[in-house]
Formats: sequence, C-alpha cells, structure tokens
Amino acid sequence: MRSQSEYGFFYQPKIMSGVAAMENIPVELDGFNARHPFVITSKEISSSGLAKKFVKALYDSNTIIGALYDDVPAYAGIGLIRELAQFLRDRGCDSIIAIGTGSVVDAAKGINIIVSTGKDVLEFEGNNAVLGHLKPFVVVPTATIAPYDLTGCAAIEGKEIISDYLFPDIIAIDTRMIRGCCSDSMRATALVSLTQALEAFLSPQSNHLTDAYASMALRIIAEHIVKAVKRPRNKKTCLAMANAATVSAAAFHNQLPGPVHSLGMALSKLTGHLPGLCMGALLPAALKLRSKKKEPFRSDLLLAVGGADRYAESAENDRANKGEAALMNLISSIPGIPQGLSSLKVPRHTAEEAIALAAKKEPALKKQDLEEIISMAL
Amino acid sequence: MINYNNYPEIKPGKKLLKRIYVATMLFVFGRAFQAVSRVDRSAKEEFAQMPDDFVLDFCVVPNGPHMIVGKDGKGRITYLGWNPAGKKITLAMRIKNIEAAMRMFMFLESSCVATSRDRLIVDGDLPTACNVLHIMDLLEVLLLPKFAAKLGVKRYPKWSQLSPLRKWTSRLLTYVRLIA
Amino acid sequence: MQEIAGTSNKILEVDLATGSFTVGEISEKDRRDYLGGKGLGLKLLYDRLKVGIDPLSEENMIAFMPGVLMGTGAPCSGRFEAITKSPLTGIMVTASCGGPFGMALKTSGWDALIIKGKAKKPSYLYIDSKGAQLRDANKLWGKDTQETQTLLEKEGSGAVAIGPAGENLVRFANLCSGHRFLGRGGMGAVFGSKNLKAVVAKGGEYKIVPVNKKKFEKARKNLNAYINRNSITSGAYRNFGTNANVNLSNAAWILPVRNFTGGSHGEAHKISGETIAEKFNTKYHTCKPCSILCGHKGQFAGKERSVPEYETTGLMGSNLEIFDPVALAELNEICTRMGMDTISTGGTLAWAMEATEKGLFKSNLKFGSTENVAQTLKDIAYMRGIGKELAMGSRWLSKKYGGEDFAMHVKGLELAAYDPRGCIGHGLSYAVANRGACHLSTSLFTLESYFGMASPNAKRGKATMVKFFENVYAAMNSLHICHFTAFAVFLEPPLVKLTPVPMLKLMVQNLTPVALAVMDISLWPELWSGVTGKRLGMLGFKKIGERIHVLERYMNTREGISKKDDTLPVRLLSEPRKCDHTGKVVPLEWMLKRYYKVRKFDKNGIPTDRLLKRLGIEKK
Amino acid sequence: MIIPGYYEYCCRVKTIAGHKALEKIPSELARMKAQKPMIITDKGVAGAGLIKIVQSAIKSTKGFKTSVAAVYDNVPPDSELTIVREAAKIYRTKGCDAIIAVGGGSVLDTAKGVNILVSLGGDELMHYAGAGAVKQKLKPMIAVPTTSGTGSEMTLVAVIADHSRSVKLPFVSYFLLPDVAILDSRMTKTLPPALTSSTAMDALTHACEAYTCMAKNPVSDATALEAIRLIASNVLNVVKNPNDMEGRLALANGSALAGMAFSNSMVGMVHMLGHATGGVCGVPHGVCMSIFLPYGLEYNLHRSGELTAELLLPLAGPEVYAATPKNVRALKAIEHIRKLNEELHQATGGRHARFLKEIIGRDGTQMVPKEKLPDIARTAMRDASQFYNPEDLDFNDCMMVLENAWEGTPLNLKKIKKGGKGMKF
Repeated sequence: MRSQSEYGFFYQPKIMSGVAAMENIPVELDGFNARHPFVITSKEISSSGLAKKFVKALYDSNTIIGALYDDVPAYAGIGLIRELAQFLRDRGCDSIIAIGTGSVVDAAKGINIIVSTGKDVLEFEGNNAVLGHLKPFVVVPTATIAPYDLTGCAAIEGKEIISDYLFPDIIAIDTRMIRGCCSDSMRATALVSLTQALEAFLSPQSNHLTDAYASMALRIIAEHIVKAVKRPRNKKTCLAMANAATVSAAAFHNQLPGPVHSLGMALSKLTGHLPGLCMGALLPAALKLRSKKKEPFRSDLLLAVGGADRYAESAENDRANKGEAALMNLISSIPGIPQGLSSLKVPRHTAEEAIALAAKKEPALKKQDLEEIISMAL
Repeated sequence: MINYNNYPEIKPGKKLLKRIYVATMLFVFGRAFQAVSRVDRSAKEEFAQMPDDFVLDFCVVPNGPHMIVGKDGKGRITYLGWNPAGKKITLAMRIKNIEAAMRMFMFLESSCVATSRDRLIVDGDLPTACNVLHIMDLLEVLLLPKFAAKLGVKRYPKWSQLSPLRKWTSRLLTYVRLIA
Repeated sequence: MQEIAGTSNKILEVDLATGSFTVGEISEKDRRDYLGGKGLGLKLLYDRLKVGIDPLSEENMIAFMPGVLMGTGAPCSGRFEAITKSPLTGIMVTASCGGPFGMALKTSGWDALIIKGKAKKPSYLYIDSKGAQLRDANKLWGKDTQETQTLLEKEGSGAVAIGPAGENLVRFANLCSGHRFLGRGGMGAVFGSKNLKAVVAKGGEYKIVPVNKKKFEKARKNLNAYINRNSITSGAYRNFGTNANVNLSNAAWILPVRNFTGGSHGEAHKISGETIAEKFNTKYHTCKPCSILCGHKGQFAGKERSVPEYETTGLMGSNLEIFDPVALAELNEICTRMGMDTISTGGTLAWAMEATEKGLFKSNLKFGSTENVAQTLKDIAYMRGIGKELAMGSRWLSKKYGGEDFAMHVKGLELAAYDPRGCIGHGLSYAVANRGACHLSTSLFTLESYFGMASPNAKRGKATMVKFFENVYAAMNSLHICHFTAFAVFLEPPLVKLTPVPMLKLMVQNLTPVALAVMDISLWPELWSGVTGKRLGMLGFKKIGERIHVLERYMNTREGISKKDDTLPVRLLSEPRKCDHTGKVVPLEWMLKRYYKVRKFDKNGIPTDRLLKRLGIEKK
Repeated sequence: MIIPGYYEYCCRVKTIAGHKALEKIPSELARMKAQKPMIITDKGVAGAGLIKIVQSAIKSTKGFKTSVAAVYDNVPPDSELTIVREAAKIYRTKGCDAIIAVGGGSVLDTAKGVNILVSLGGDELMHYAGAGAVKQKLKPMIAVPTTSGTGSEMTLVAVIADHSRSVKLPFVSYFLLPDVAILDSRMTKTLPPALTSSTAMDALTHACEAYTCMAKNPVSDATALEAIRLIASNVLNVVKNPNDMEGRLALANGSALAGMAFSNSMVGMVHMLGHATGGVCGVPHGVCMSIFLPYGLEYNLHRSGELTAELLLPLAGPEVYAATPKNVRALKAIEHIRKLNEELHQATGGRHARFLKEIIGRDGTQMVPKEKLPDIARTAMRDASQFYNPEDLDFNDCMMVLENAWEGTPLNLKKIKKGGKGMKF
C-alpha cells in the first residue's frame, strides 16, 4: 500500500466551534498582539443582521474594530482588494476578520497578502508562493461555508494562490452565524464538502494523516447531510456541517484536488451554477467511472459512510462494494440533488470547455478521465 | 472609491447588566471562600496544601470584574476585594470573556464543562489551581440546593463522602459567616 | 410585375452542405400567433433548432425575416430581422437592420429565409424567386463588408455580408447590409462558421400591396403625421442622429465613462451629435424607406464617413475616454469595414484597458489614448496577437484572466451606452433582456432619464414597466417597424400629448399598470391588419408580444438560462460612481423578484407551465 | 458523531512523515527563509548516531544552501534554565537562524526556551513565563522526535526548571509549537523493544483518553481513531521485528496523530495517576500509561462506556467488533488492551510491565512499593488532568484504582461511585 517516501500534513487554523465562539476572538487576537481588526463582510450578511451580532459579541473587550466593510460583492475583483488594503493601512489595523464565505474570505486573503508583504497579490500567483508570515486572520464562517474557504488557497481574479501561510489563523464557527437560509444553498454547500472530503479520501496519494481527517469529515457528512438539506435552519445540523467543512478542509489542503472538484469548479465558472450543484451532478459519474475502470474502493469507505456496525458485519472482500453502494445511496438520498449535467442544462460544448479548463489547472489529472466523467454525466 | 466615512471605527460597547451580575456572584464566592476556609474540614485540608504566599485572582478578561482571595500573614484565607492593583498575584484564573462567565454563573455550563470547553485560562501553579477548583465544587455543594448544585458538579457527594450532618453544619456556618 | 397581397408566406430553407433548398409554407396559426419578423423567426427556429448545440457548429441555423410591412411603404418599415443562436452568448439572439437586403428578399417573394449546414468551401448564396444558389466566394473571401457588397451589386438589389471579422469567427462579428448592420450577438461568426461570405437577393420581382388598403393608408398617414410632429423623430434624431443622446445622457449621468466608472464627463460635448453636425457638414445616410432619417454621414478630415451612432460614440468614445470625433469616425469606419459590433468591441476594449491598468492582462491599450486602438481593432478582426483573445468578448476574457467585476456584460453580451446606475429600471431591463445587455428590449432610459416620465431612482413599478415595454417592442419588432417610431406612437397621441409631464410621471410611477394600459398604441396593430387583412387589436398585439418574449425566454431557459444569469456586472451592483454623490447602485434583487412575479415566472426565472399553456407555447 | 456545544482545536505543526522525511528539512527551512539551523539534542540521541543521520540527510539534499551551524547535545533529562541560556549563547555566537530539536520531551522544552530567548532577546526567561505571554512569531523550529509516543512535538507547553530558585517555569503559547515535525522511520529504528512498547502504549493512551474524555471534539476524534488503529495494529509487530520500517513509520504517525488529539482534547485520570506515579516514584511515563489505561476506561465505564465501545473497532479490528454483542463491547475493548499488555509483556521478555508491582528499576528493586500508594494518590489529587475525566475522583477513588493496578486485578465495577450516566459536552 501507499509507499511514498514522504508526505506532509499541515493545518494552521485554530478552530473554535460552538456556543459563544465569537466572544473568544478578542482573547485569541490578543495572543497575536492584535487589538485593532479590520472586518469585511458582504451586504447579505450585514443586512441579515449577522454583522451586528458579531459586533455585539465583541462588546466588553479591548478590541476596536477598525472598520466594518460590508460591501464585498459576490465577485471580489483585484481593484476592490487593493482599495481595501489601502483602507486597512489608512486605518492602521493589525489583523483581518472575514465574516462569510467565498469572495469575502478570498478578498480577505488578498488584502492580507498586500498589507503584509507590501507587494501585489498577482505577483504570488501559482503554487507554494513564498509569502512569509501574514497578519493574523480570522474567519467567521456563515452557513455556506465550503472546505475550500478554510484552506490555504485563495482564488483571486480566477488565479489561484496556494500557500501554507494563507490559512486563516482562527476559525470561529459560532452557532449564531451558521444557520442556513434555504435548502438550495445548503445542498450546494453540503455537496462541496462531500466532494472535497470524498476526493481527499479516495485520492491515490492519501496517507494516514489526511485519512484521519477525511474519514471523519465523511462520517459527519454522511450522518447529517440529508437532515441539513431538509431542515437548513436546524442549529445542530448546521454546526455539524460547518464542522465537517472544517475537518475536510484539513484533508483537502494536503491533497491534490480531484477530478470532480476541478471539473465542478470549471463548470460553475462557465455556467454560473453554484459549484456544489455541478459537483453533485458529476459525483455519481465519477464513482461509476471508478468502478468501471475496476479501481477498487477502499474498504474503510464503508466505515466512514455506512457506520461501524455495517462495516464490521460485512465480509472483508465485500466491504469495498458495499461502501460504494452506501455512498451512492447516500448521494441519491440527498433531496433535490441534480440528476446529471442535463438537469443543469449544460450543453456538451460548454462541458468540453470545462474539461480543458480543469486539465489546464490541474495537470495531474488525466484528461481521458475527465472526458469520461463528463460524457457519463451528460 | 471607498467612502471611508461610511465605515467608521467601532468601539466595543458595554454589557452592564451582565457585568453587575457576574461581579455580584464573584463577590459572594469571594466571601464564601473566606467563610468556608474557617468552617469546613475538607476545605481546610485543601487550603493547607496551598503555598503561603497564595493570592488568587479570579477574573474576567480583559476588564474584570475581579475576585481576589489570598492568604494573609497568619496563613488564613481572606477575601481581598475586587481590585487587583498592588497585589502580588500568584495564581490567576481568567475567564476568557463575560459571556463565558455568564454561562458559568448562570449554571448553563458547569465548571467542569467550562474547563473542558477551554473557557478558563490558568496562569500559575497548576496543583494550587486544582485545589481552588476543588473548593469551588465544594462551595457549590454547600451554597446551592441539591438540584442546582447537581448541574454544577460532576458527582454530587455520596453519603460516604459527605454525611448530611456535616453538610448541613458546614452549609449553615458558611452562610452565617458569609453574611456576617 | 407580379403582386403579393400582404404576405407570401413562403419559407426558403437552404442547406449549405449540399447547396440544396426546400420551399415551405408558414402556417396560418404561426402567422396569427407571431405576426412575422422577430416573433415568427423565433417560432421557426424553435421548431427546428436542437437544444444545447454549439452556435458555431453546422447544426446552428440563421433565419432572415423581412417584416410584414416591408415593401408596403409604411413609414420606417424598411427593416428586416435575423435570428440565430449567438456564439457570443450561447443563447438566442435577434437583430434588426435597415439595409437593402430585407427589401430584396421580400421582393424576391420570400417571407423567411433559413440557412443551415456548412458549406464545404467559401461561398455566397444567391437568392431569387426561383430559389437559392450556392456560389463560389473565392474572389470575395478576405474582402471587407463594403467591397464585398460592391462586387455583388450587379447580382442583386440587396446583400448581407460579413467582413474579415466574421470570416475569422470573431465572436462579436456582425452582418452588414448596405451601411446598416445586424449588429449584436456575433451573427457574422455564424456566417463565418458556415463558410458563407454573403447572401445576395435579386429582388424587384414582386410588388407588395396591402390587403386592406383603406385601413392601411389611414394608419400610415397618422403615423407619418406623428413622426413629423414628434420632437425627437422630426427634430433631434433627424438633425443630429442618435448622437443627440450624448448630451442628454451626459446630463442625466448615464453616459458610460472609463469602463462605466463614471456617468458624465466634461468633454462629452465634443462628440455630441450637435457638435458633429456643426463641424463635419453632415448629410442623411439612412435606411430606405424612412421618415425619421437618423443616419448621417459627414466629412471627417477630408474623408466621407458615416457619423458614428450613439452607441459607438458612447462605448468607443467616452467609455474609452476618447473625445476626438475624427478618430472616432475612423474607428467606426474600421469596425464597419471589418464587420464588428461597435458596442461589444468598445466594451471589450474597455475591459482590456482596465485589466491592463490593474495588471491582469497585458496589452498596449490605455484609457484616453487613441494610440494602438485602430491597430488593435484590425488585430481583432484578423485574430492576430492579442486580438485573438480580445475577439472572444469580455465574458470569455474575464473568465480567463479575472476581472469579472468590471467585465461589463450580461449573459455575455456587452452593455450598451447607458449606465443603469442613473436609471435603475433600465438596469432591470438589462438584466432580464433575452439577448443579454440589450438597450432595445425596453429602452426604459428614455422614460426615466430623457423625458422624466418615470423616476430614475424609484424601484416601484419598474418590473411592470419592463414587462410592458418588452412585450410591446417584441411585437413591434415582428411587424417589423423602426424602434424609433415608438417615440411618435407613445408620445404623440392626444392623451399623452396633452397631459403635463409631472402629472404623467405621477401616473406612470404610482399607477403603473393603469397608466400603461391606457397608452394608445393602436397604430401598430392597425398597420399590420391593414397589410394582412386580418383583425388585430391593441390587446391582441400586447398578448402576441408577451408570447414572443416568453417563447424567447423559454428557448433560453432550455439552454440553461435562469435567475443566476439575470444579473448585472458586479460594478453596477456594488460600486457607486464618483460623479454621483448619492452613491447609488442598482437594487436589482428587489426588482428582479417582482419582475418574475409579474411575468409569472417561477422563483428561478423559468416560465411556468401554466404561463406557457396560456400563451399556447408547446413545451419541448 | 458527537459535535460538542463548544470546543477549540488547534494543531499548527506541519507534519512530515516518511522514510525519507529528514531530507525535507532543507526545503522547509528555505520556505521559512532560514538556512543556518542549530541542532539541539541530548547525549543519548547523539550517542545513538541519530544526529549523524540528520546531518547527512541535510547535506545530501541538493539545491539548498542549508548548513548546520551548531550542534548542542548537552541537554539533561530535566530541562533547566542554565542550559537554555548556554544554548542560546551558542546560537547567537554562531549566527544561527533556526532550531532543529532532535529528541524527546526535555530536548523540545529546552529548544522552546532557547527559541524564546533568541527570538525575543535578553537572557531572562522569567518575563515570558505563564499563559500566553509570548505573543509573536518566534524563529523557525523543527522538531524531530526520536521516540514514537510522547507527542510532545504537538504541545504548546514548555516546562523549564530554575534550580537557583527551585521553581518550575511553565510557558504556554501557540507560538511555542514547532513549525514542523519530522517523523522519520530512521529516527526510531534503534529504539529497544521495551521502550518501543511503552512509548507506543503511551501514544495509545493519549488517543484513547482523548476520545473518551470531556474535551473531546470531532477533529481530535478523527486523529484519535486513526491513531488507535495505527498503533494497535502495529505495535506488536514492531516489538517483535524491530526492523519493520513500515510499522515504525505507522507508529510514528500514530503517535503524532495521538499528540494532535490529546494536546487539544486533553486527557483524564490515566494521566492524572500516571503523572503522580512518575512524580513520586520516578517511573517512566509510558510505563505508567500502559498500566493505568484499562483502569481508566473501566472506572469511567458508566460515563463513557459507549465511546469506549466504539474504540473496539480500531483496537481489535472489525471481526472482533462484529462478533461482540453491543452491550459488552466496552468491556471487550478494555480486555483487549489488557491482552495487548500481556502480549507485549511476553514479547519483551517481561520488561513491559503489566502492573505497578512489576515495574523494576535499573537497580533491580521494585519502583512502586505498596506503601507509596497514598502518596501517589495525594499527588494525583493535585493534577489538572482530573478535570477532563468524565467522572469525579477523590482520594479514596484514587486509592482504590491504584491498589487494583498494583495487584493487577480488574476494578470492581460495583464499588465505583457513580455521579450519573453519560457525559455533557
């Protein structure tokens, strides 16, 4: 089995999850000698009252919020990031807090790069850019949190910057902030978590360290995903899903992205669908391809997805198959999951563009595999 | 262009009621520390294990309230008030924020759950901190009725550990000393 | 000469792969339900096009539809429509043009021309009353739009042709007929992908006469009178062309400046219609027949050139901060000859300039500098150097290089020269328009910013207005009559003419459905029923408009369009302009929700089954 | 999976594992913009030739300018202030810019102390003592553990003794965590079987307690479960075949994972008693752990029984798990650990102690005489680990457990005073 000469594992953030997690931010920032954070978030979050909750949570502390910028749009361009970096400098802030997901977190990472290194974000495009230590960076996720946001990757203007230094230093998952709004967004979010955890778990480069995190993420997701989609405002399931995202982020960052993730991101970019939906539409196809190519699933997939009892009861050589069946069952039981790319109305020529895009971004993926996944999903 | 004026600096507000509540509770606990050290046998044992220069600052960061308890020159435990200024603190037990303190003192989180949730920062000699926590547990048992104390401690003492006679005498004496 | 009473109802379907053609008949029902022009063209393609095809593949088709009024002598009726699946946006695109090809096609006896397949070698299509002939275009290939048409002059009375841009599959290449264009959506690339250089029609073989002459004459006279009375159609546009909009837009803060970062500019007067008319000795240069006469040409530095239209001036002028009319006329001329849509070209160049400024993209383009622009335009047309990528349009570029927040497009189609932060109703119209950021689907900016008949900053009622004008204009484009006749039709009837503007505004803004319902637009349906002899009232006319619009929407939703695509560039939604101290942005989400409601679409922006059934659109 | 109402988790150490992990040191240092590391270690490690392996690994990696500027191998078994100062002085005179700590707990503590001094300046460690006093990034530090058990490379605490004032200075800060931990199978290859078994059981204890105690959380559970699986399935093999490099690496991984788990979710009564036994009688930590582990699980059975039952799967494998009825799985897990101890006892020729009375010191005497048990219990009552234990313990409870552990008899479950069922998180 897996006999690589060496493998690394790194997960920088301190996770604080649960009741009154945000109240601990001042203490943690103080540990970094920071008392003057710059807070960014999006209009939706501030208008739904979550930003106010955050401000209230910081009452009775010594932390002065330098500015609460709540106008980050769904696409944060380089222009905005530069302006915000200048804003941060002008206010003399010493740390960054991002409330939200997606573009807010990416923008915060971009701002952090500019203010900490003094150079422009775009200079660091590509893998493992040497950034050096950045300013303390806190993420307060909301319901649509995907593992991707919590890793050391930043997607700015379609360019990816990956570095161990880009991790958030603190992730404060607060029960007040992570309640979902509707099944649709919850489904899309959960599917991203599922895909990223699954691909980290099934990756040929998996190792003991990433396995531990990926299988735990899968366990939590398998237990909660259906309920989370059905009842997106349930505090407990939301907390569980946010935790799953956090855990799978640890595995995801330390593995190469798999085909479904890459294709899903590319398709989402080209068609405007949420990434989760694209991934959900591709996932069954990718699994089928795997079994078609006779690449056996790992036996402990069943343990992660089906639970300990089912795993133990099954015969040893049967576990991989049962694991696959359990997984397929789980995916199909998610209410409203897109049935193939046709339900998303993705035409073939767009899908082909997505293949090219994904193959260019992740040269390690085999183009033939991507093509097969797409044609099966269509 | 960002209009800076739309995004002003936000100074943290105050949670006055919560502070008053926590301060009151800390005052009661401080007085009770002093009281119980003179009446209860097992509390005396615990205090005896503490070093002579023991001064505890039990507080909420960053702005208080505080509760300071220490040994005076004669080795007796006394409540030293709410102001840490000028006192040589040997053991600081800090609650990370007022919200956590509220949860603790409203018995939403028992002291052991609070500890396991990392709500407390202990700075100083750990064994002494253990003694303090033991006494806190004892105080909860003595000061509160059984149903409330059960929420606060992991295991409500059995007869074999704490006979009703001892419990009630200690409880009575502690209350008397607390008020007097 | 033979006569056609009303319409010939004949479809000519040409398969370029074999050069063969078939003749079909348009059904009675389709003619009634979709009038003609745009509506009928959409219906014909709805029956024929497969879902999900690549617009540049041979499976795509393009339909040419001369209007019902064409050839009857109705005012401003010299227009025809083309419909295809756009390579720029990937969804349906319809475009209207006042060139001579329409008349030539109609008077060759055809009410519809549908071209499909792909020619094996560069060819052009010859059409007469007998049918179509595929001819070798060897000597035409590589020629610009004007040269091509000159070479084809002898073969027919009207042609539609592409320039080098279309041959090289520039995604926003257009089709040129005379000096007018089927501008938007990259129809030129569809021609190019089919190896089709041009279509020429013999024309003059039939004479078109209205069925109900009396009724037709009456409506025609009325409309002519309105047009000659209206201050825009008989004044501003007739004297200065559409460029008369420059000063109006500048004053209303809706002129795009520096890739839509500003809404007005101190130098804008230099390129206004008034200045150009005064300085460059302009003359008419219009569609035929026409009563408005908005097209002009002038003497620019010794050369006779078309006066740029407002959209060109806005997007290649103020939007790039170029305020030199001579340079502008030259750039316009290059686009004309290469066969490229000036709106999309301007939008793409503006993106490139800003992206260069921000370090996302490498080019030698700069705001405010005419240097390299002409060269870049040619590079785009020939797909050379950076032109190769610029030719893909701003959506593609921004997906590849980043900068999606300032890529000013909706559904891939670049914005026209009206900044919706100064007229938010128009912003909604941009977001939901079927072909992308189209200024013609409602032209709400006229109401909001030019005439003051609706408040440009109020959200209320805008959904209803957008729906009403979309329907009416969809029907109008099916007649098919010039868009500008709307000024006359809406503003000149007594009710509107005599009511004071503040009163009108109050009515339109607060009692929107009532105010719109009492608007008298009966001239349009009357013209149609005069020509065809069939009865059509105002209500029927509006319902047909709705049917056409919803059909197009439904065709687009089959291609994957939904709420996620009905949006505006991030800049318009979140970035206030410097000129605007109130810091307004477009409150799209609010209006969009109401729009779907009045349109009877579901929450995701898809037409409901009930709606389709009510309008008689068969689900496929 | 249990998602507690609130938890914190942090593991900022980059872990690099493999048979050739040491070769990664230069690139990691380069990533942190350092190239002149100082190696801190103790005599034992240096004597075993491990430093040479590290040095040659650094030298053999091409493309980097890394050169070891100094080697300090004088760390005593108990880290102390004078040593820290001495090492810091060498660091400064040689102009180093990073620290590589090769060894166990005391080496790491010393290295952390050195790092504070050389990063923050001065000679006075006192200023930085206490919780959270270090508030900024320190110099790059790489930990290379040479035993697979302690997991100290994952802890944010350092304890350094000041003999002149006879106090122990605790330092707690996230900045004390090493930046990188290198788990290389070559580093543990020469570890003798008895030590291997006790350190492995130490790690197993970390993991088991992390999974069953109060501060457990999903992330620590993830690492704990994997750690248990890795250790339980490999320890016996490695003890029997010391050259099983895959097994060695698996143990190293397991120990690191266990370290991640317990440094975040803390540990309970096994450690409470273990620390005390170690403190009073000087018994090695790992030995106490393997003895107390089954007792700890047994004592908490009424509280954390369900969690203990879940441990049976990674401990004993699916066959045993499936064959065991649900209600006795917890007992089976405890029994399995006892059996493991027994097997290790045999495999090491009796050197792996099963009970307290079996622990024999270097001089051949019994290290834990029965009369010391009250002392141990008293010390244990002042150990902070008790607060993370699911069930309360008082002096008498400690004594009961200790007596049973001394004799090697299982606890009488009926005698345990139960405060309630289940746990609150």
